[in-house]
Amino acid sequence: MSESLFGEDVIVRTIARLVAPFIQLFGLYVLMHGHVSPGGGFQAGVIIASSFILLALALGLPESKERFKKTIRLPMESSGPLIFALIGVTCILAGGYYLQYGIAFLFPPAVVSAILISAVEIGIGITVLAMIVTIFYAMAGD
Amino acid sequence: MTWASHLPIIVVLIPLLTAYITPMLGWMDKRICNPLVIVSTSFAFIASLLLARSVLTRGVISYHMGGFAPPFGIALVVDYFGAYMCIVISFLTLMAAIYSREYIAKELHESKTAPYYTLLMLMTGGMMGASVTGDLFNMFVFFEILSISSYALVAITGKKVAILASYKYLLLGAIGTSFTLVGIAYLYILTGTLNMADLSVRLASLYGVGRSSWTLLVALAFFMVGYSIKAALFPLHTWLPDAHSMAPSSISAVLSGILIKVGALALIRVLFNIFQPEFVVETIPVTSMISWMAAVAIIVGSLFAISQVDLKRMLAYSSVAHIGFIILGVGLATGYGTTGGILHIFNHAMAKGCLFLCAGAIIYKTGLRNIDDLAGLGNKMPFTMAAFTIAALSMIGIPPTAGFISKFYLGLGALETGTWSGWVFIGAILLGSLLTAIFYMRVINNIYFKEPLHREDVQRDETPLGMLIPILILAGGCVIFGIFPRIPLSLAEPAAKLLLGI
Amino acid sequence: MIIISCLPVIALLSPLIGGIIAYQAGKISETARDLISIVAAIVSFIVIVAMVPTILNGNTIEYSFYYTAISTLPIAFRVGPFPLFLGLVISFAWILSAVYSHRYMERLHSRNRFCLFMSLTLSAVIGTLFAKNMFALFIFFEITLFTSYVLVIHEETPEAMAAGKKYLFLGLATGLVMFFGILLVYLQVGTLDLGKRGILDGVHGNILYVILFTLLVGALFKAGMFPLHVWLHSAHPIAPSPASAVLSGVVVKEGCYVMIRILYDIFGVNLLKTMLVSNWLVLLGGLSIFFGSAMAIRQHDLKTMLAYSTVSKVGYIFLGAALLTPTGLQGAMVQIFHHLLAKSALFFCAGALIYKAGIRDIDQMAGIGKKMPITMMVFTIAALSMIGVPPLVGFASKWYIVLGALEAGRPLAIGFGLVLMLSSLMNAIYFIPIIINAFFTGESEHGEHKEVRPDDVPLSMAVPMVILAIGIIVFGVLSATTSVVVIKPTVNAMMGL
Amino acid sequence: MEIYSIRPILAVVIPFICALLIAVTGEKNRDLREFWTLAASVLGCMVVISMFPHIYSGGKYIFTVAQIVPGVELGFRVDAFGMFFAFLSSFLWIVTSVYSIGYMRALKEHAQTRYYFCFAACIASAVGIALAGNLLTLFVFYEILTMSAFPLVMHEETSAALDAGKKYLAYTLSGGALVLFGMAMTYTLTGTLTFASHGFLAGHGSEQLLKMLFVIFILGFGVKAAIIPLHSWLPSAMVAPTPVSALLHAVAVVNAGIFGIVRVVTNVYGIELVADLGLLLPLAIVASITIIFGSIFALAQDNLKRMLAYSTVSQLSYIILGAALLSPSSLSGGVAHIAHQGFMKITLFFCAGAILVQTGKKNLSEMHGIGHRMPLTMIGFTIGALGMIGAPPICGFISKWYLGLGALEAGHPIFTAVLMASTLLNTAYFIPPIYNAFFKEPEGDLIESREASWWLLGPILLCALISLIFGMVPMIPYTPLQLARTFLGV
Repeated sequence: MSESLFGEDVIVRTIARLVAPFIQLFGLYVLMHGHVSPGGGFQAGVIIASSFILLALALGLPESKERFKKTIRLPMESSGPLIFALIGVTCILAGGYYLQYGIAFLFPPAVVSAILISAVEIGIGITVLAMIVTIFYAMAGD
Repeated sequence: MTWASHLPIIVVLIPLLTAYITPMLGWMDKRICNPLVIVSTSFAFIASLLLARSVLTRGVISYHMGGFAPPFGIALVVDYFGAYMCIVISFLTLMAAIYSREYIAKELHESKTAPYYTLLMLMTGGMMGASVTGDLFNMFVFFEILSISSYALVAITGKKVAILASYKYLLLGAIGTSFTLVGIAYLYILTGTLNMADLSVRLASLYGVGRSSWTLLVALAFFMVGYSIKAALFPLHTWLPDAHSMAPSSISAVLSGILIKVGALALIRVLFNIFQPEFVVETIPVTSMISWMAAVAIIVGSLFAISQVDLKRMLAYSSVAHIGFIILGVGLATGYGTTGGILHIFNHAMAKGCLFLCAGAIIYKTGLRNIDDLAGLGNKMPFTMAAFTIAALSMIGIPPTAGFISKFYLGLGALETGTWSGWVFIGAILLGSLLTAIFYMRVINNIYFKEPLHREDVQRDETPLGMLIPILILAGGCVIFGIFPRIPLSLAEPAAKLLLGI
Repeated sequence: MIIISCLPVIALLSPLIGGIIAYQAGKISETARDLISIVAAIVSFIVIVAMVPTILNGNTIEYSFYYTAISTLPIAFRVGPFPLFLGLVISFAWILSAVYSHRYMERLHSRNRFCLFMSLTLSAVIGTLFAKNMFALFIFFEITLFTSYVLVIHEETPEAMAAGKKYLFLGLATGLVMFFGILLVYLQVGTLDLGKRGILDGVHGNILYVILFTLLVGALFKAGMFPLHVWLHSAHPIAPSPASAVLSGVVVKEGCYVMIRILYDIFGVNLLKTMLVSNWLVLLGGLSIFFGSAMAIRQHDLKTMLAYSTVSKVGYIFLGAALLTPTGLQGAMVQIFHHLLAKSALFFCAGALIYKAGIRDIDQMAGIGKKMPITMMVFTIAALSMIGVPPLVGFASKWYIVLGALEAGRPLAIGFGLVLMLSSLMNAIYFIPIIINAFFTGESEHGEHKEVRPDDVPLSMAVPMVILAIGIIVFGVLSATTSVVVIKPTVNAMMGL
Repeated sequence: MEIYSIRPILAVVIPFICALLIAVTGEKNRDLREFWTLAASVLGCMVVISMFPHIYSGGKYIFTVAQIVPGVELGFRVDAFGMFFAFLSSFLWIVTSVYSIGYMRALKEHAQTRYYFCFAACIASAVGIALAGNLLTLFVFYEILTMSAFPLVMHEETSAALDAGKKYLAYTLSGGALVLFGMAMTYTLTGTLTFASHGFLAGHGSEQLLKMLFVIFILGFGVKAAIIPLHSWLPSAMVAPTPVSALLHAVAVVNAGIFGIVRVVTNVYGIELVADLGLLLPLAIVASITIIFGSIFALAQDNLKRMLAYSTVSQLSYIILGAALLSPSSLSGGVAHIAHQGFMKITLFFCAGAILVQTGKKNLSEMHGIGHRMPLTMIGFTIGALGMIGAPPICGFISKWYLGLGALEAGHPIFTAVLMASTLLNTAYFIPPIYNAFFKEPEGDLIESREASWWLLGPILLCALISLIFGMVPMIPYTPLQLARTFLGV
């Protein structure tokens, strides 16, 4: 699928380019509210990834890939879980159990908890984003 | 809280963290993957040993993830058995990792180096996690991790047969996973908890109570089938010979050496940790049923192995037989028997790991897979073949190798039951041992005492040192732990006693 | 008094380590290799000799080794009179065998391997002898199977492989049956100790017979008793002659040793008597005697014939032991001793014939006595001892066994008289024609050994044979002395008298 | 009075040493080798003779070597009977040695070293049997005798000789096994095997058991004594060289069997016990049958040596008959007959050998007129033959007289009749050859033949002479008859 699904359809290409940032923004929103409202890293990752899939459909695979290179995806795939795990370790370092957010570490426990949970969500989001896109590319005939 | 108290999570984290770091570093420089993996597995191994020590001194360790006390939070519960499994897993993985350095360079395309190590570490993390977890669903997750990474590893060479094997493995594996998931769902419906300790308490009140006892039995059945597939217990072993023989040899060693044992671990956990020993042994004689299946597995697996011409396929079928030994020991549900089964996990891991690594070395050096073509290798690769012989003797159960000790315990266990079926089981054990001898001695005879087809081939051409070292360590282990069996037994015995509640 | 000493372990390790060193040395120098293996055997012998005074004073030597699969079953050694006696003889025979193989093996391949596995077998056999409990004993017993397997298949011909296969797999199978018996014993009484003259006292019922049967199967297989002899006549002849001598002389004795241990130390005389199995066991021994002799008569291959003869002689040993009388046991022990000397000598002679003249077939041996007088004289002496002609050692053993049978009394005695007469005759029937052929007939016109020059085998092969022959005569004449000094105390110890 | 002395062992060891010297000397120096034989035989005989006076005065010599089994040592105990047999063997050895040298050299036999070696070993064991102090020692030498006579039987190395050797071995080994068994039973019954003057079995074991044991012993020793039907090895063994036949028939082998039987009857069971058990009549009947049938078989033979062999079968049973009749006269007659038969039979065999050496003839039908050409030889033959028949004044008459007397004493005149019948049969087969030898003309190549050398002739005449002397003056000291009477105390 080296060509776009819709050929050189200008409308589709333009709309896709326009919509993509908003989708990504929404994704970030979902991500950042994950620890207090429905949402979270996984959903956010999928939402953001969908923007790239949309671009791939509209603009064609090569161009989409050009925007989201393998050299970026690979570190993202790995670093997400790393963030997750390291935060867990951080909790241990701070004197709690693994992933025990509610600990006093520079800030009051509630604040620490919020920060850490967000960080974990970010990690998850990054990974999911990268992985979904990678899978899509792979299935699309990479 | 000291460092030591975090060991349960550390043993899981180390391989998993490595799994994430590897691709990034590998992306920069492929040569760095192997040392990284070796170092981290060594750490995991050391951590496992420390874990075992603290379990031995402090008893069962319960670790509350995120600080949430069970049954609400996820707990890691490390008993003797879990610690024991961690040691086995990390030890064998370490050997495989050392071995991989030279082996992978030839066997796999360069681009696959980083994924290979990543998957290996993921699989190890999964296995470690499954061993230490105290939560049923958590276990399911770890099982998914290890299964999926093993599917990929089987297929990693990219050969068509390997992909087919992997596909077969994937299909059956997926079925197994689904079954266990359904089982978990049933239990959750019944009790509203997934923590193993909590489950066992709550289930105890449900035994024989109306409809819920039926639900319970159905759940048990689902678990049995699901984990039997993972453990490749006959007749659900059909994926194993293909997958284990088609994977790269270092992976075969891990798959045959420990991965199926994790399936056995899950079975044990379900039987003895979730359901009570009294229930599975007496009320519903599940253990005796799986014992019979295991007995059949021993015989049939061995018979299949005899008929193989491909070395690795033969080793794979041998694994089918030996998982039978392990499950038989578990199913006997007697002190000696279960100890023997658990001990055999370790002994078989060493021996079979060694054998697969040797098979890999043979393929590496000569490209031969057919048993009849191996003539003259005794002179060509003396150390490798000596190790092969020792490991094979351990598989047969010849003293003073480690295999003999497990055979001894299993035999005692079978007789300890004091029933006629015990006599049948011991017959199966002994016959299985004899059949094992038949196919291993065929290989040994070919290696040492058969006229090679091409004299000029028989030049001294030993396996490279990097591959030889793990082979020799494993072979040495087969002898050393045969002479000093107290070492593994110091964990295996209390493990069995704790599981059986005696 | 129990004395803790590591001498048994040294006796066991010396051939083991020596063998490994010899194996490495063999890559550089063949002579060095053989020297080292001889020295290792001698060291082992000396160490065993060093234990003699202690044992003769009525002490027991013990040594425990850290091997505790189950804490009651350590790998431990205990040397009493019986193991010591056998150990002495075996290690001495081994020295001769090592000397003998130096020249004999020079025409065969894989000499280093042969040397190594000979030493390993010795080590394992000594381990079996000195084991303190059945568990340790079984471990060494199984090791012997594998190490001697390599000796059996040394030639690597298809026949050798087939013979080896039979040996190995039947050995494994019977070993497993024995293993089963050991497990049964352990679960019944919780000990496998071999020093108590019967540990099964508290056990009743049919399980006793099961234990007896299973345990004996393993031991009798190694001993080559009828009907478990099926491997022996193919495995012994096919091995190189020093190995045949060792297999027939020593490894078979290991089986006999274990058999006696089972009867006298696991079960104990009193228990066996209440079990009323003695007659059946004796019958089995008689059958073995007959069958072995009958088959030996039919053979044309000298070494096969000797192998069948072993079957028959083991029958004697078993019979003597199964009589459950002191004299019978004494006869069995003398027979062990005698057969070790004589059969080793015979196989050495057979090897000499192969080495020098390249003949294995009895029919080809016409007139060979004139060309190889020493060899054939040794052969004659050993054969006469086998027949039981006084005053050679063979006679003494026959004498004690007959006495034992009479001691056991009853119709057994008469039946035994017949067995004895027939077996002597049968022995004569298969040994005498060889001697006749060798000394009294001229060389046949085919001239199978026309090329052989009338100088006998090399010195290093002749000396061991001659030493054995002298031993046969000397110990025959002095058999009362030896039995009073060595065998009688042993028997008393075994019987608990 | 019992004297502890090394003389008995000396008598046994001298031939053994001689055997070794012969083996060492070998074919390299034939004269030296034969010197050893002669020297040793003379020396051995002298040692035996040196024991005569003491024994004759009723004393005994004793010597113990080593224990073979606890309680039973390899020991010697010389009494008159043993003395008697030892003297017979060692003396006849001298004669046979001389004869052998002549015979072997004349025929240029092969493997002479082996021959002399085995011969010496045979003599050694025969002396050993004679001087043995207990059943076990006797048995040890008995078996050595079996084994060392065996190469001699097969000396010719023809297929017939090989077959004869195998047959010999099969018979004698079975006999040996029976003896061993009987011996073991005796040992378990009594705990000893040492010969006692009046037996040591009395009072041990049931009557049934003792009877059975007796049968076992008789069968065991009877093989070598060639009792019918256990005799068939003896005629077959005739293929051996003539001196060997002499050895078998006169010097050592069959006599050893007889000796064993007498020892069992007198010194193991004791005459009284045997009589009480009622075993004698059957034994006497067996002996009678053997006497008659042996003679009848002899009648049918044309081969001289085979005829002599059957004659031996018959004559030996005289001795057994004597023992079985158990009267003083019959016993002394029987025992004396061991020596008498020995001297006469050796004469006959030597003659047969001399004829073979000179003419190559083996069959009687070819020997017509031989008396004209070899008169001295045939005179010796005639003396021997007449002695066999029992004609006075040759020693055969003496033994037959005492035997007949004994039969009457014992109250069994029927056995006297047996003796008479046997005499008739003996006449029937011995007289025709003599007649033919002297009263027919020589034919064919016999015309050319001459008397044999003095190596051969000397022993013939000496033995014939001794037979005559024993027959004419049986009452002087040291004759077989007197020795027998001393031994039996009559």
